[in-house]
Amino acid sequence: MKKLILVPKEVTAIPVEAEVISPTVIAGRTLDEVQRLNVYQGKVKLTLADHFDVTGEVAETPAEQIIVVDGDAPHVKYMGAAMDAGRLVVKGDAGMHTGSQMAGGELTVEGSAADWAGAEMKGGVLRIDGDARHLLGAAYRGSSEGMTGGCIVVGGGVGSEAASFMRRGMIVVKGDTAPFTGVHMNGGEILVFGRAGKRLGAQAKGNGGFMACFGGVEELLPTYMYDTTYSPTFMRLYLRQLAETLNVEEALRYLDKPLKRYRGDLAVGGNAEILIAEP
Amino acid sequence: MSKLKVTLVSGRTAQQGIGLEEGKTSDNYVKSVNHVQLCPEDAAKMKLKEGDAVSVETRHGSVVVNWRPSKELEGGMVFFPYGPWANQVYGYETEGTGTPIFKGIEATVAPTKGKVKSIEELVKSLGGDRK
Amino acid sequence: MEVSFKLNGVEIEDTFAEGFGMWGTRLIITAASRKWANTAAAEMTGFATSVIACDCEAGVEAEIPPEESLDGRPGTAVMVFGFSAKKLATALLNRLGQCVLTCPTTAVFNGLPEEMADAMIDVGKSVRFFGDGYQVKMRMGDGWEARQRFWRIPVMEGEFLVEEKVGAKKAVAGGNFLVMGETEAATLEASERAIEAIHSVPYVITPFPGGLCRSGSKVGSTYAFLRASTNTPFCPAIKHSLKDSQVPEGVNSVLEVILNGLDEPSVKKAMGVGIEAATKVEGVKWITAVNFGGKLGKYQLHLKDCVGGS
Amino acid sequence: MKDIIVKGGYVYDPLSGVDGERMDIHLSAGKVVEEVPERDAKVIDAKGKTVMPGGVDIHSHIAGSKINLGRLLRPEDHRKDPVPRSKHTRGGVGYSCPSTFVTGYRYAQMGYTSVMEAAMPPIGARHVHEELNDTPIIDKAAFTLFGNNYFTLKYVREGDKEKLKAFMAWLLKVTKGYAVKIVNPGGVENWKWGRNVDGLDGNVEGFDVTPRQVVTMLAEANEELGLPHTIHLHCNNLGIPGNWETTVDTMDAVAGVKPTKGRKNTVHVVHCQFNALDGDSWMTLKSGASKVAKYVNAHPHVTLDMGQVIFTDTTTMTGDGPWQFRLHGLTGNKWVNSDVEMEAGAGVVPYTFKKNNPANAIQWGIGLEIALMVKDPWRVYMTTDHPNGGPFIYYPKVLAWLMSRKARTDTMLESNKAVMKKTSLAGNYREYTFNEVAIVTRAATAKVLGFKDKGHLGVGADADVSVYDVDPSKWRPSQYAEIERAFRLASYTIKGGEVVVKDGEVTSTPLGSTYWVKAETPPELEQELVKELEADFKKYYTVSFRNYPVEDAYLPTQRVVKAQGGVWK
Amino acid sequence: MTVFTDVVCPFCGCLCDDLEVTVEDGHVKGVKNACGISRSKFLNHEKNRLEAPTVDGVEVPLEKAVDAAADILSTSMRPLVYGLSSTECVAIAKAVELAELAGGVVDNTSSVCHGPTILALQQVGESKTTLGEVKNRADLVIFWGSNPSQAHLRHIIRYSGMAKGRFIPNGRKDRYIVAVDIRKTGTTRLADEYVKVEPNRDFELLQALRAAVRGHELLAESVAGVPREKVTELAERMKTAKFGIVFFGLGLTQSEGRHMNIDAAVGLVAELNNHTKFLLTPMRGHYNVGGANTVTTWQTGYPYAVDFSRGYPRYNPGEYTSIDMLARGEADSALVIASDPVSTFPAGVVRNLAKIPVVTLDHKVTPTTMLSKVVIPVATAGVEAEGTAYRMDGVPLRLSKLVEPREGVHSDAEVLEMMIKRMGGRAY
Repeated sequence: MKKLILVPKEVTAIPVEAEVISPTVIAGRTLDEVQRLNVYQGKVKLTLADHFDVTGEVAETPAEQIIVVDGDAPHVKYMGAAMDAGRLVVKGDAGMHTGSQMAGGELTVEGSAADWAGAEMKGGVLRIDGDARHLLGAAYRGSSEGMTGGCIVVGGGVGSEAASFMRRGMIVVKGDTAPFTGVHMNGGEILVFGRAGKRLGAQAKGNGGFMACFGGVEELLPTYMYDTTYSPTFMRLYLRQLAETLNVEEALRYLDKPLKRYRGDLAVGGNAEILIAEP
Repeated sequence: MSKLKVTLVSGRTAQQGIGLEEGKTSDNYVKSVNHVQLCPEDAAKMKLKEGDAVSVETRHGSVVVNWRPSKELEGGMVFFPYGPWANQVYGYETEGTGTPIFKGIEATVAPTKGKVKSIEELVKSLGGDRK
Repeated sequence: MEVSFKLNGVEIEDTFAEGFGMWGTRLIITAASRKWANTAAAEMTGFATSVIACDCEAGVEAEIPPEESLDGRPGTAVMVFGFSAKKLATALLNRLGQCVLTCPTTAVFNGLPEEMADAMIDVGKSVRFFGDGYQVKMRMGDGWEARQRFWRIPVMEGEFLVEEKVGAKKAVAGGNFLVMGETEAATLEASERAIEAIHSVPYVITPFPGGLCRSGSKVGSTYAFLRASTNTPFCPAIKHSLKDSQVPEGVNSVLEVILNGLDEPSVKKAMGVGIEAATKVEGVKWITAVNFGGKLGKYQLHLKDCVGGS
Repeated sequence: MKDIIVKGGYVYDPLSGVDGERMDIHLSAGKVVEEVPERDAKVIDAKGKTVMPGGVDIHSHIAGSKINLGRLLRPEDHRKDPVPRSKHTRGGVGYSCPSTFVTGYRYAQMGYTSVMEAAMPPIGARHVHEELNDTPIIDKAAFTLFGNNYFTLKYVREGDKEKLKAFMAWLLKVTKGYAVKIVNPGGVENWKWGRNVDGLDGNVEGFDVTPRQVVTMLAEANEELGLPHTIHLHCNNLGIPGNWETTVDTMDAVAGVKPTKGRKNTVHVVHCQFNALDGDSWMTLKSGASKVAKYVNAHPHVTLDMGQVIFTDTTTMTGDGPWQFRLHGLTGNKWVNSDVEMEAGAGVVPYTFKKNNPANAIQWGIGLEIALMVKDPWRVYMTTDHPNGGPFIYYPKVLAWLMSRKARTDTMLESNKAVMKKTSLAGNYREYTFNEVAIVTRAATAKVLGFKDKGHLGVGADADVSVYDVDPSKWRPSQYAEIERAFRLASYTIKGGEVVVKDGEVTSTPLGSTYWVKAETPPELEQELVKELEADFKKYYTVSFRNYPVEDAYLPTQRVVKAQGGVWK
Repeated sequence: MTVFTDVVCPFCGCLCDDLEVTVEDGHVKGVKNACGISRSKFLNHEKNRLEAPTVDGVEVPLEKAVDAAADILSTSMRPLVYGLSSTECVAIAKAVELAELAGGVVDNTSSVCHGPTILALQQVGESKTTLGEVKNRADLVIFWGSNPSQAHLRHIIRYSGMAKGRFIPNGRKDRYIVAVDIRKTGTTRLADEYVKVEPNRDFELLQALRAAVRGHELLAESVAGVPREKVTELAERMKTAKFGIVFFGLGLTQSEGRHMNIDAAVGLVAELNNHTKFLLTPMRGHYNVGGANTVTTWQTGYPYAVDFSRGYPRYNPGEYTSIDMLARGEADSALVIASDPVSTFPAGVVRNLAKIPVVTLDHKVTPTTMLSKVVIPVATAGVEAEGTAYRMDGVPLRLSKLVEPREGVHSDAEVLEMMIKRMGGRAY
């Protein structure tokens, strides 16, 4: 693996659009070419080197490339967008659309991520150690295809409408979720270890998708029906996998906890499941 | 003097519409928006008299305004006509939608000795002193 | 008995067991407790000794400790063999449906990973309909780990979880050897030891009762309507009633150990450890194997190789 | 503006009887002329290239509330086709619901210079014209919706054809419309109660008339008014398997209508593919193209356009509200409905035509079958019913299918087998010639629309010319990709004597004209009509009668076409 | 004295077009048929007018103000163009063009009112109608989170409540009116039934209604403060109406849930179309906010929150909406047209607006003009300038020019055109 280091020169109020910060874009170029890649600030077109000190090595292929953004970059949008291999580590906060449409590889944000992180994600793993803001892993306006694959693990809490129009893939939230998580969900898995916010799974059709809440729920919609309290075997699989492959240790605490099963959203004739761990 | 926990609702009123067409600096406009409406029972709880000012506070900010009784309101609900005074107590979080919340906000209302700002003072307090 | 060699003082005939090809599969049944995992496994592998008259041959391969199973519960690995992939699938589905789906708390996982398998049997394709429209397809690990697909089927007790596809492989059946002893007791004990040893070898089962077959069998019979009959040459009680008895002197009881495995090395290894274990029992005289001169199957599992390899 | 000579190209001008001859076209002052002096003219070298009159699209949805609802509904569609601004052009978005500017640019880039907006609700006419004014380069016209208009239905019920004619003339005038558009006659009125009309002889609620009566009387009135175009008809039962029968019945219902002077046809049936379905359900769907084509071949009063399906994600939009609700139910896709008081309605639903979907594959086949089985190219026109069958940017693909059996076969092989079994396309060997392409994309459409100065390159024609980079003397049907390439981005498009596209890029963006039709009405009759209209307006409309007509301010570049040979009692 | 009839009112989304305005000596003297607000608009349009163009509070000639404005927009990296809901469509088109030229963001007031309605439409669609069908057919009218008695004063009379039509010959008597609100209002008083919903709980009630329409029995005793029986009863009433309509307002879009409230309402209405005819229509506030969305959509594909920084339009409410741009301190200049964000935006955002150069085109003094660097007085559209406006239901109407603006005062469109020219536009 070859490592390229980008140090943000300053945090600006006007955001910088830098979809070029991606192993997929960078690999195979010379360092000089990388420095001259275009980024945009408002209507002004600049180069990567205008905003970052760029050092390190460039790999031949994306899979061998690690990019480290060494510092806070809450103003930098689209980092890792559409990346399909390799690794990107942001050692601080990340701006909007981080990892949106990513298809593979591993993206880690050690701080928090702004809105639309992992939006329309197709594959790979996105870790956000801090909080994620609104519309995490969501669909674009008007689209009914949100996340279609991959996995997002958030260490903190998430904002509104996480996983909207989710089709496949998994979102794990260690902290709390805001309202409308899993809205219009049509497949995929959401596991919340903090407290789940209101209107979870609103308009969800289900299609095999479930939302599991291990840290309590603020309130459920009246259009979710309680079915039973049980310990479905399948959840054990998820919890063990979370602990083993994604280092979500707290998962193991819930292996034997019975779950309350709710089904809905009846308003759309859905059969999505909400599973809530008994305290 | 007691604080009252309320739900704050803002909205349009015909008076405000009529006033703004006269001009935002007109008395009619200012009067139509520099007050809150309370149900008489809530006003009584706070021992408010006609002409008293009240302070309205939310987690986003506070403002001093006049008050008027409204029989249509139930206890615990306060109506604040849209306008520069109401804006002092709203947050700007849009949760990725572009639209802040203007209705159904937790607030407290309390009698105050404070003074209701004029429109000029209000604009100035927001940083607008170019004139 | 012209050629033989000795192991632990027991004569081992230098012959071969004649194995033949079958399709085998392996799955892991887990349950809330060991008891129920074993119950389901026993039920599922019942009446599955020989394809002569059963739909398949099946047996328990091993017990899986909780920490090694996918869901962290006690599990039992079961193997099922059939004459073709299709027949295997049919038998498997019938048995899953009747014996495991019905058994409290069980779940079924593939025990033969795709990379080892020659084909994948789509179990979910038919089992899921038991859910009557309420079955849920569970997609695990999209884009994050290896993709796995399961079906969740509501049942009265809770939920039955079954992996959508299980691996199947061209396998080897008909591994065997005969334990011949002075007494019935010695023969039985030696055979039991052999079975115990065999079960330490992965991917092998012994489909007969307790792993043993006392009747043996030979192809055909004096009765025209019977496809198989007792293995007369090895029956001590009629030793002198027939010309070609193969019961050596001093042998008064014979038991056949029969095993199937996923591949030839496993079967051989299992035979080897089995024979080794049997020879350690006092009173065991001879060990040999059954073959049909290469007419039945393509695998010639020479005892010498098996023992040498163990 | 400099004179232009388009020199040495292979010219296809079917209306003038020119079929691939190498000749020069001279343009001056916005018109085709006999000759201009070469030394003062801009000479365009068209050697080895194909020269045709500017394309004329007879049926498209490019302006007004319906397409704009489509635009509003589909940010996800726009996002995949952003169009940056350039020195000469505005930015915008493309794909299935392009922004107005991009609509103009992209049509011009394909060599099209005139496009008809096929459905204008009268009360929304201002909206249509505002958008047309923001649609650069191309000439335009909009067809006013009549088939479910309260007054149409009222006069049909009363059997008052003279009043109906007066109303038609009036409504075309106040909406600045060009033709009489009918969408699912009676069905949209019934949809106001959430129902559809039951075929050609079903009951239109509240009026007790049938679609048959509505269509017949509108067709008769249309011809008696002498309007330049026939009625422009979207039949009942669109999108319902088995509807070929309704379609043929509808055509036959107007068989007895006497055409106006100078033409033989009395009805144009739009996007025929959607109305040529056979079978009882989507499961048993098969092609009804041969049945429709058989009727058309035997009856000269009918013209058609294809409504060709493209395998892509698109946005369906029609004035046929009940059909759109049905489609929403079939697909579960998001649904916009927009009812228009007293006169019309509309629906918008995104849809993806998929190759592996048997019904879609059959639909794809039907469109082409119709174009290939109707023998007379002057009566069947190339459209995709943009964006219903697919976005107009795919026209070159449709041309490739028409001109190359290999192109069709290659697509068929990638598609669901149903297209082989349930249509006769595989057995059809016809391949369009360049001349036939010129007919179905410009000459015939201009002619049936009644545009005297369009669709040809005779002296006096509008100087609308397209030059395509394909040498017809060398081209073979197996090279169908060449056709797609050449027709996607014209070498030159000349509009009104000005080069607007060069090498596929827009170089200039003049505002084209908007055409509308004026039909004279006897003054007393018009007065009487207006009195009646005004009374009903007061009762039933929410806009005042005075505010209904579109003001001249909305037509900065209007061209008025007078109806000829009107007959009044 | 001139009497103009059938004048279109440029105040609210009702766009009443039956006004009679009397003009004498170039001044409006009287208005008939108008509501109180409309009357105020016509009669007071000359009061509190901006006197002259100013830069930094200093009066300057118009050209200088235009120059200053153009300079601000050209030199800033991230200009924001905002407003547009109270002007006519040519001005809106020019504003979009200007934003494109400046590589900035163009947004309109729908981002703080019915933006959520548009977001919902983009998610699930919308089933609407022009108001005439309501007048002619609606036997069940539901006002949900909307209060026409204060905001759309003639709506109930002209279109929805009292209006007589083809199948509603007796007007009010032939209709059943339901008002859903969190508090009593003039509208709830007028309704046959008032459904009191708890604040921020509309979503739950809408979902419960839809589930009830689908035939599900609710387990909860009450939803959003409404007893279960009442939910079922209302669902039944909706299913059995001949023609139902929901008019919803900012009670849904500006409370918790925002666009999801509309999403739920749209879903409920779509569901009801399996049983009967049911539609919904947003109560648009400003008279041409519909036009702002409509024009921006046909020009760019998107209705508001459009960013041109990359040379082509991009759309994302929450990112390119004015409130968010200002809250993040992202906009480094602003052009405000026909709007008063200082009076309508939360104070925290206004503080940021006060930090950047603002150019404002308005006819009157407003808090926004008070903190603007450049102020250019313009003619009042619909009184002093003509043009198109789109009614709340999408019907376009022509605004009239009744009187001449004061000398030297131009329409929004004209001033914007000057700025475009000054910035080197119109290469097309």
